[in-house]
Amino acid sequence: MPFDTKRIRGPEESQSPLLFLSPAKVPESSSREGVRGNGDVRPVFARCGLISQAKGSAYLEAGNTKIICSVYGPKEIERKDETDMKTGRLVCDFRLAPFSCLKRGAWIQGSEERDLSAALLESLQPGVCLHKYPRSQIEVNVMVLENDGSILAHAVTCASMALADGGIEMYDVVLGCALRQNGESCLVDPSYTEECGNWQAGYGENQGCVTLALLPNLNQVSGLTAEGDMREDTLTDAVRTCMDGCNKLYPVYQQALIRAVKKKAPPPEK
Amino acid sequence: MAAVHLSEAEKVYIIHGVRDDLRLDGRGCEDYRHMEIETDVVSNTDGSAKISLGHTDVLVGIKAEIGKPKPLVPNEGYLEFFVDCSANATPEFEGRGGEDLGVELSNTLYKVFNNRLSVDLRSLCISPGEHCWVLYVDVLLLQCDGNLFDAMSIAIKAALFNTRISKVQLSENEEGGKEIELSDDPYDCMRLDVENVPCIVTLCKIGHRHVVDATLQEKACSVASVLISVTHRGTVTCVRKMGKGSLDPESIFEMTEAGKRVGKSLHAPLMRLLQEEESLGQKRQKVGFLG
Amino acid sequence: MKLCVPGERLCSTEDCIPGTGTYLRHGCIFASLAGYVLRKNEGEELPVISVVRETEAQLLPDVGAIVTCKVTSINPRFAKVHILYVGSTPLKDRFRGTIRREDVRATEKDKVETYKSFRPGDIVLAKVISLGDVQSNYLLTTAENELGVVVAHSEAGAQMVPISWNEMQCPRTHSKEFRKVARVQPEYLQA
Amino acid sequence: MAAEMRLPAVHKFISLPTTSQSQDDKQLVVPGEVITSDTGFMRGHGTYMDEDRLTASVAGEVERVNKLICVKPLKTRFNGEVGDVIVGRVTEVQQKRWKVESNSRLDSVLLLSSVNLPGGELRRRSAEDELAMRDYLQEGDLISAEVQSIFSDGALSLHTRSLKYGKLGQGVLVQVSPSLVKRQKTHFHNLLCGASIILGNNGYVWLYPTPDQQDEEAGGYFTSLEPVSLSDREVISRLRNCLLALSAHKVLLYDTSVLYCYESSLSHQIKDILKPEVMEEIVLETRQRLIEHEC
Amino acid sequence: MAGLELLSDQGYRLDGRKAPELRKVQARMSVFAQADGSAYLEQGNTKALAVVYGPHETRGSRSKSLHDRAVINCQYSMATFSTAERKRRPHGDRKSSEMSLHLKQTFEAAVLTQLYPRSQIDIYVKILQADGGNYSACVNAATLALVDAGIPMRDYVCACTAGFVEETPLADLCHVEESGGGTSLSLALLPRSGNIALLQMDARLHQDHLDTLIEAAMTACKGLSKVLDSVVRQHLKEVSVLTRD
Repeated sequence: MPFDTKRIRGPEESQSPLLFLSPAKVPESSSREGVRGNGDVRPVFARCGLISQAKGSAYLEAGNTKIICSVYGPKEIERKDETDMKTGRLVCDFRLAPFSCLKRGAWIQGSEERDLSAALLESLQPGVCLHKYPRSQIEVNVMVLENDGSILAHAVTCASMALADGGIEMYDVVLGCALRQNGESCLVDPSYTEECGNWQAGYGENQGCVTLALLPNLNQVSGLTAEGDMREDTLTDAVRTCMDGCNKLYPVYQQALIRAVKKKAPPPEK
Repeated sequence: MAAVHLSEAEKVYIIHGVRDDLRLDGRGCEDYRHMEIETDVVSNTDGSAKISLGHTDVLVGIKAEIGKPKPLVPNEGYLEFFVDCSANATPEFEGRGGEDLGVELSNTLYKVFNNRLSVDLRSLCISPGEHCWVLYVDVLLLQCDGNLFDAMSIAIKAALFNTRISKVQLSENEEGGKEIELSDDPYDCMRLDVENVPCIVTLCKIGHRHVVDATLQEKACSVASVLISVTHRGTVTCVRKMGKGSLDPESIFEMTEAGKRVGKSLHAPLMRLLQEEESLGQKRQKVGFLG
Repeated sequence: MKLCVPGERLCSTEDCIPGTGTYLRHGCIFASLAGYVLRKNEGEELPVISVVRETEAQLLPDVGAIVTCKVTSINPRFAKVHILYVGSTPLKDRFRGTIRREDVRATEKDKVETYKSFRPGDIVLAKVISLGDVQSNYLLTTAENELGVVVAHSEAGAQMVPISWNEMQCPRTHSKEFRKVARVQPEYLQA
Repeated sequence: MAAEMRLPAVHKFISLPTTSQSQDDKQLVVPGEVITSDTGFMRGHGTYMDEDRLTASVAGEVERVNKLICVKPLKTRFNGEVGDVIVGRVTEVQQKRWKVESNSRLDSVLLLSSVNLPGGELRRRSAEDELAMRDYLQEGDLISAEVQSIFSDGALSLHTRSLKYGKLGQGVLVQVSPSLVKRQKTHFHNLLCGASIILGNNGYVWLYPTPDQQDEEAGGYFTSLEPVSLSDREVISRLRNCLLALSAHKVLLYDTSVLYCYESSLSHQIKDILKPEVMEEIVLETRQRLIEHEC
Repeated sequence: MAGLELLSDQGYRLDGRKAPELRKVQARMSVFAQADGSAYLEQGNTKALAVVYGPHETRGSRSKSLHDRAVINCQYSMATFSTAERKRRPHGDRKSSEMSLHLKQTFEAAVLTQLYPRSQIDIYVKILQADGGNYSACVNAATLALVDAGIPMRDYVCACTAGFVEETPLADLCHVEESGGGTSLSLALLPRSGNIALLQMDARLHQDHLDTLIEAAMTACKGLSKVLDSVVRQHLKEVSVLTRD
């Protein structure tokens, strides 16, 4: 391999400066410094219909977590199998922009992002009336612009907003909420530092993360993932707190969608 | 999983059967199929185990290699998972067919073992920041008849129990670099404490009840299933709702409670079986695939 | 005018009948779209409740819909088309359809020659008869008087004028070409 | 909650006090082994001619039917003959025909013209029938049918034009090797133990609750979906496990052998039948009764 | 590896075998219930698992199916823990696809494919433990699996490797002998008719040693065919005594 003299090559093995940062201390008393209570969700800003070519789109900001989602379809499927004859197919693609986290990610989809896409698909699928779109495919593309914690939960809310904005028929909206269990106390809608904090090193009892996707009007859970090491009763309490967290998001969701519908067209004459 | 087609009538028959607590093969809702487990099946691995749960056959091989610890946790070794859905199980897994299922399975395994208590990672460290043991856990799926997660987790626990990592001494060589020598006595090796390793229980929601150890046919009639991994103390290390449908919160709580109960009761017979097999030592007549 | 979001409970089945954009569950009518709630009473005693969005209600060609399509290729057994409009709503994405030889016209089905009925590039009005199966696409038919070729260009390139149910004439070269012509409905004939 | 785990044991094959007469006359051949070299014999299944020497191409038992020599392998795909009763599953709905999976070399074909349409009367297949095929039979449906003819490439053409054939309703399907199903006059049996069985020649065995009123044959396309009673369900599950036990120990399947195995399994719980040692015990007992029944 | 002496002067190899001696072969047929045919074979420390599906309709594109005979579709893959050095991917690398091609060619010579037009026979082989002679273990295991599936074949296909050290041909090489830099020839043979299904040799060998090497491989294959034959007959006796009308 001819040696490339022009480019100045850095040291073979370089370490990112982040390692030498002192790990941000998770507030030991695990109560947030008065900014918001443990059970409060970060303030959410949401806007629909901002990508013109997409059928439906939505942008959501929760604290510093910024997510944009676009919906295309229903489109024709090339490779069909028998199940596509009766119901439509939902295809989800979850991407983290390379600049979204502290450490620069890669453009190609890593296995972790593929896992998040699968979790997003499983959370959205129960909410969409796929039987109304036989032989066709609805594509949902989520892009995380800035990752400040609980990206899957907010991605679920953003994606279902984009679907509703795209005029895709749905049984119910899908709202997502995440929670970080730290010993006996739990932090709803954790930020990035709270989410992984010193949990990796922590050997205490009851450490973990829970993400939940909820259909609020039908009171059905459409997605649930939990990691870490928790007692079963702590887990059930965490799921209940997550459900309350989701219900808190419903007004914002409703207001954003109604604003978009009003902006799109005046009410039809009687 | 491999695609199984069922007619509407067969699905209705299965759903009503589950309602009467009598499944196709006569089992109750929380019974496992006939299970056979054997360790040390493949000789050039550090630990191996084979399980056949009904017609689901899984073979797990563990190889320990020396690697660099992760920068964030310099004083610990780590586990790497790889699931190989071989074409042996079904022709659909030929070529790249089995890859996305394999990635999904290994991602879930990372989640299940991604906590501090299951395997004592600090015992895997040789010299902090420089050398540590990396356990490559390779799961080979040979025959697939549903309930892969449970079979895999039990086989992994048995394989970890069977793993022997040879002891290592650290010595300074001339230029001050660290020199690693393996002890030459093959029997002087380190065993892993698998007491806290969790087992996965998959509960499929069929009709209004949930079922444990579902076959491919039963899985085809289930809308959603909950995967829960439980340690012998009853703590939950991973929960995942899977499948196209949604579940109401009550049934989720019911399923996690049942999952904990069933999961907790898996560990005792498994450890007894492993101890019994260990005690047989050389007299044990190796069966493997020749049985 | 009331606005709603998917999943909102609109009313129970006793007081109205579910229309488009709604679905039925446990005796109540829920909204499945985000839009304006519309109650129209059409004669029967219960009003029909539906949720209306300003854009196209119809996103997919379904059985019985009248579609406008462009012929892409023909062969002796069938003609392949791209579906452009369902009713009056344009489709953003490409949907492929097939008009089989025996579905071109109602009379003398077996004496039909596709190249005498359609040519690639023609704009055709057709009706969807089936969603087809795994291999094939949507099955369409033009076996009615008001279905068939609407716009066609002659070899000379000018837009031809229909002169009978199976002939069109080029205004410039006066040459006649065979097509399965649609008898255009009066209300479509603006100016 | 039962999760009973075991160390695998070596399965010793159960040698039986077989009558000496039936032991020696069977000739077992392996692929490539010359059966006979005189040219008087006709070549059947499982053999091929190697320079006028008749050699076996599969491993199995040689069967001599006066001039015809063929070798019957133990496990094989279904070689259908005209008139065979089979159970199949619809895999694809195509123009004017259904593709049916029947454990044979190629997917079998059920033409629209060889089925009874609802209403039963014979009429020309109209265009609506073609479009509404999915309403009659769709992917995943189970049917019982008869082999009508064999295409040049070996694919089977089926028909369901008799009232006893058609779409199957609630029940359980068990798959065994076709060579274990004994050829008999009728393959539809209403067993005394309270369930009915269709022993498909292609190794697909269908167990279903005996329809109470006899006239409601399976010919139509309506399948009743109300729940089956628990007692019928227990009989069917027990029969299913017995069939698996018999096929695991390679016992020929016909109504009497299934019934004997059912009776000898009554002493065990349904779910215990699948345990290896229980299976051996039941099959041993069944074989004893079969031998006494024979001579 | 120069230090390692593959053949001691008394004529013994590293594992105590004589030159023409085969490794211990253990095998069992119909290991899995879901496959049409399956077999497990141990040749010394090399362990192979073979599974056969078919003959069945060709899935996927219709173009692959041949109108006059069956298509044989093979896939060779090695378990990631099979070799001393962990393999990153079970199959998909050049060597496995080459090995799959060899298996396909070998069995196209032996299976009577013209009996099954427009259909497909899948043969999947998995090496659980690799200690040299992977190709021969695969072929022998696949032969047993095909016999178990009742697929008609002209004859067994037995395969064996042979090496050449200090003027003496060695039969059935283990990993150490195979990677010792000497020549290694693998031969797939139809024993009764003596037809060679596949012959593959790498590394350099003097021309007149070639015949002695092929001769040694042929005798080794014939020895192996006797072992396979006994396994099949044992399986047949064990099974067919149970099926009696």
